[in-house]
Amino acid sequence: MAQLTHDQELKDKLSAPLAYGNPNFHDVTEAVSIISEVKTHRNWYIALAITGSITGMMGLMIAYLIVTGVGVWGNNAPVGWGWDITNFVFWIGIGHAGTLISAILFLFRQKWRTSINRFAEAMTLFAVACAAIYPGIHVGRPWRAYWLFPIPNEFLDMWQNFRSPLLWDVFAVSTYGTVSALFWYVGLVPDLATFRDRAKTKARKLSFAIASLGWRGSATHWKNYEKAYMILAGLSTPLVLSVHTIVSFDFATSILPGWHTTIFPPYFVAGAIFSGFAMVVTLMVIARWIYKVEHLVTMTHLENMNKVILATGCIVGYAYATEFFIAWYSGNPYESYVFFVSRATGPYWWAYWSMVTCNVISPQFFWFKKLRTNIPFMFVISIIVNIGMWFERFVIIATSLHRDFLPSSWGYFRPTFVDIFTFIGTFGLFLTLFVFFTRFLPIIAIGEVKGMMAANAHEEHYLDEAVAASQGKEPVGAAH
Amino acid sequence: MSQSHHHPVNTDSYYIPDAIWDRGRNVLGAMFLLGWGAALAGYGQNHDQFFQSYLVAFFFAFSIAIGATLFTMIQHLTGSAWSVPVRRIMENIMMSLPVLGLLFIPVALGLHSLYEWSHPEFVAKEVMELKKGVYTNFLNPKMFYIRAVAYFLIWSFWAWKLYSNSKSQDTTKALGPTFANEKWSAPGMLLFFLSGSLASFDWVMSLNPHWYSTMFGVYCLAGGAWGFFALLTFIFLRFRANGIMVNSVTTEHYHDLGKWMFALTVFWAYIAFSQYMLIWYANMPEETIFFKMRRTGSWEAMSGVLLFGHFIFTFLLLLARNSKRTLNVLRFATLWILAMHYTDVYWLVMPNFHKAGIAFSWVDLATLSAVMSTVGLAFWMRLRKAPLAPIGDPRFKKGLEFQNV
Amino acid sequence: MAQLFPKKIDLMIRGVGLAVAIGAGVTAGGMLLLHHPKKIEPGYQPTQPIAYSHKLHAGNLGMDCMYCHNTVDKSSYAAIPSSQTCMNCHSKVKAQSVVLEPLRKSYEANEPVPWVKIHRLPDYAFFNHSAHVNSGVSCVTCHGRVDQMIEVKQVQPLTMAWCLECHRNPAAHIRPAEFVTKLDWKPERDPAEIGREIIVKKKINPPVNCSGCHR
Amino acid sequence: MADKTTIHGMVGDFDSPDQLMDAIRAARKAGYTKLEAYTPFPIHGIDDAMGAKPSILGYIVVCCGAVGLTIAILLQWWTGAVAYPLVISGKPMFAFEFAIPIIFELTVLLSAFGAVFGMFALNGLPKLHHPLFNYSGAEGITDDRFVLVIEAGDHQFDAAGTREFLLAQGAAKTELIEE
Repeated sequence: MAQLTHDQELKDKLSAPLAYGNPNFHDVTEAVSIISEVKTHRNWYIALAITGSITGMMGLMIAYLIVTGVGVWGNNAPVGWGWDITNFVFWIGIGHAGTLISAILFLFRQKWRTSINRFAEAMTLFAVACAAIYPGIHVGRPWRAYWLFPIPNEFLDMWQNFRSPLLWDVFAVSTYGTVSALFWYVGLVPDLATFRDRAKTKARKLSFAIASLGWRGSATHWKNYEKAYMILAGLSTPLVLSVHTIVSFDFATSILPGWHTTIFPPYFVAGAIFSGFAMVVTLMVIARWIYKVEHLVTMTHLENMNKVILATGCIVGYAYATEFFIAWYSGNPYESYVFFVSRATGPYWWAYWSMVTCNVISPQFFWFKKLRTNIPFMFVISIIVNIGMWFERFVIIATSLHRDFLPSSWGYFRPTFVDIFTFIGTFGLFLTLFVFFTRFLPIIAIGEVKGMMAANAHEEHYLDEAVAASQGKEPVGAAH
Repeated sequence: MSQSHHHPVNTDSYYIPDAIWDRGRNVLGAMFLLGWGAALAGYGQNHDQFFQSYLVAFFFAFSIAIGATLFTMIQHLTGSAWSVPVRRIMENIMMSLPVLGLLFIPVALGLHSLYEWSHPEFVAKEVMELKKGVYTNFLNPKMFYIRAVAYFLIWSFWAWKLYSNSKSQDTTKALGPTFANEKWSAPGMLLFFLSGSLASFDWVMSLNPHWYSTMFGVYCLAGGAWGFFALLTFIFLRFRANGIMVNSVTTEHYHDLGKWMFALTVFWAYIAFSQYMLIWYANMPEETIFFKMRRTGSWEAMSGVLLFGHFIFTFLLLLARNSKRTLNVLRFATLWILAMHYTDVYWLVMPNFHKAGIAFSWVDLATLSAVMSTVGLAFWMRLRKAPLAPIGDPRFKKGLEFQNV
Repeated sequence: MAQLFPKKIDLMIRGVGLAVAIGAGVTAGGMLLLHHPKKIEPGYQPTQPIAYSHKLHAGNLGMDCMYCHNTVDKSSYAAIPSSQTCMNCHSKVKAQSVVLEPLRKSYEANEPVPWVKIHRLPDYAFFNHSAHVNSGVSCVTCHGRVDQMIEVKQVQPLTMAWCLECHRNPAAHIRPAEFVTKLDWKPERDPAEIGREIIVKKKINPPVNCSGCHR
Repeated sequence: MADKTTIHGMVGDFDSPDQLMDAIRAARKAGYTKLEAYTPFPIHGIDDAMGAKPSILGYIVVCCGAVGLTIAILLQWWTGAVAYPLVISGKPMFAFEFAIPIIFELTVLLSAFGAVFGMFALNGLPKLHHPLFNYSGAEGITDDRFVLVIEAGDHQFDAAGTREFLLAQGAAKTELIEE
């Protein structure tokens, strides 16, 4: 018996378990579907009431902003970009983890993605929705926000400036939102069909029947579906890189010290993945506990996500270090000033060092297996990382802007209550959307988990053989 | 599960036949003698030209070796199975790093022919107050040597550790070294990324001591990884032509190697384009000088070759699934990529010396042959000392039967 | 499992989809045609506090525009005449007219007549009257035949694209400075040719970059 | 058979993917050509077993991507250099450097449209009414059942014989479903 447990441990170490309790296909359907099928719990209404009222508060703030004007924000000269752009970049960044899990890990054949990709993709969509609010209200006249899109506007008879990174952003973010939504929907269709087939009430049956478009799961369906999924993953991978790359261009194409640096594109992408994974961990820890899917979203998933957080945290640290080094190496007094004075020791030192502590130092704890498999600990770290990543955007924006080239135009940014409550309100929107998502849709990709189980069962014998060989034995039934 | 895949019986031997080994040694030995002979003649003719050509050849070999190390560590970290049959050769290329430490000596000797900042009179002319501190503390011969020694010590140690762990499994089939290599790889990635970037700042970026780009390290590593995958694939295609490991490394593996070459084609283009675009867009003279130099005279043509050859052509060549599974196409692609990677390194280094335009020299070929044959001979020696694949790796069997979906 | 929908449902869905697509296309096309900037009539014609006729003064009586708008060639702003300017004549002519009651009141109280501004540019667009007038851009180019208007209305869109049309290709709109206020000027040669000569002579180079107007 | 037109085919309902795969291979060996399999998740190798041709979706996507690329180039060139030329910080009216981001985004966007809507089109979705839904156990297909349908259009189809054949392959249940 002891030998068996030891062998199992070695096998788990070679290929960590992605589901506990050896569930069969029906168990998976049952575990995921039941979440949406049970009678709505009282707590759900309470959660909705809380998140809904926070969203409502955001609505009030935005209404106040539109009626009064952007002067209600703390933006000033020289800090013309304040919390609006900070929060925009913050939310867009959060979204990146969803695409990373659904697309990039798919291309890398990382099977552990299957239990969490649906959830992470939903997060992408909701985060993009939160982000998209900011450019809309930042333009000052939101009723003219459609001027951002390539339509010749009716009053000025002019076209957008396609040479501006801000317009690239419009294309990147709206393409990203659209493609993520399509990717998410394509993945949902087979699971919506599952919900349709299990539905007890007429209303539920009809709505899922329409939403699943009559999916039958025929071999032809799956053939085209898998091809489409592969192509979408192949498209989304460069797309997700391009989005934060283009967001970084908003800064890096300028000549402002601290913004104009060539490492910005990959550094922003890594930072986005970093914060996004942290957000997935935060939400997943709660969701797997509430919805009792710990056997499908296992410690392996959480640990792998923490490893990604550690890796991307190190990349972000690498970028900070490179920027600092080059600022010194270049001998350029303006670059040196931004990094050594404005950021590290200037009036925003507290923001800068919060950023470094949260982003570079805190993930280092994940080098230890004990800590990266400790649920309360990872929960706390994931939140700290997100605070740090918010600070990163704030530091980049505020420290570079607050010292203009003339000392007469130096300034300091202070958020107003509108800034603060709008930002809190976006969390309300984000969570409200999640509350709806977890109530009505399959939060785990049922079909994909089954596919993964079938493939894994097929590979079990490799592990047996390897463990047996390491002990100098021939495995049982080694006739393969 | 009875979804049995019907494989041909794997009769591969994982040891290199003596006849083939002898032939390889003869070819590499001849290259070695000819290359070093010619290179020394080149040195006699023109010191400066020799060192410049040598730096190109050295950096080409170095970037491939560090690319091999990074990817070996990534395979350990992700516990990937598909790459196990080809991993020993990866490790073997990685083990070029200690040899490259020796091959660095001519670069160190040629300091004054290569780096302006090594001349006190150049430093004395510096007008930027802050830059003077950089020369005192960083860009000077002493610190340059210290750093180089530190890099090679770290790299050689890490490479040896990963390699010997892997080799120890060949007979014992123990699982411990697999777990150990996973542990070594995580900090290794961080360390190699940092030191690799710093080394590319030292050896190439500082050729123009006033130019800087934070992306430069990533650029060099991306190109190196690209060249590495081409070399790895090329080696296996040569093996295949000689009947080595034909059943172990199948179309499925070549398909994946092709995907990596394709992915890195795109990644390099992404990095190169971002660096170029940001500098082009901001249009600041101290930065644009880099591209201005490379758009002067015939260098502009070479920039065009890189744009079309390094990216567009390779992208289109490897885009289709079939081209990655057609070994003749792949063979052409590997040679093409290696040529383009060499062009890239040449393009990074040479415009600093030949400002008017491209000035090819026969010494370029001689030094390339000298460096590559030295690294190659060491590779070839190690080839006989261990099996050609990590046959004791727990994921080896799974890797053999790997199939693309 | 029973069928949830009748057999014809799939045909219906496709039909509805097609109809929606065609409808959307037609709507978009229609909006683009009807809403095109060139189709928008400017025509802003507010009621002024005094029923002043430009046709009578500038047209029939032949008064020069610059008699009242006397700063247009000196300042970036075009002056609206003060009540004093009007009273130069109207203290004698039609001195008792009921229509002119607000004018006399304003004159006595030393307060301006609240004329309603018609040609308004946004704050972020900088426009210099004197630069245009001195280059030889006639009043008529932007304001139309004011000498034929009883009540003035806006006749040009004054959009950015409209400004730029002329800034990019000014020759046809440039005339000798002495004819700037002659709204019915008829050149004996091709006006563009005359314009080109003046452009060369005066070195006129209208800005087409952003900061030309958005300073 | 007179009622052949109103019959869609014979369902064989299997417990596991392996049984289904074996049944498909056997059916093809037995000469059946008009087969369709229905499964809760994609099964590796099923296309080979059924002798299905690879999906043509890739070509559709490439065409859509090319359209996106063309639109992006034309849009930026026409608006920037023809319809509305404006000097902005000394940049050319049109240059590939700044055109790349939008070229990339539109290419990806249209390719993604091609992939998603192309997939739905190739699969004939939406299709809310289908003979399969007449099968009494159709709900199981999206759960844990693996179904093979031998269609009535097959020249070898014969209700009784085909049922025998499917049972012989280990089908847990068979059923004749109507059109």
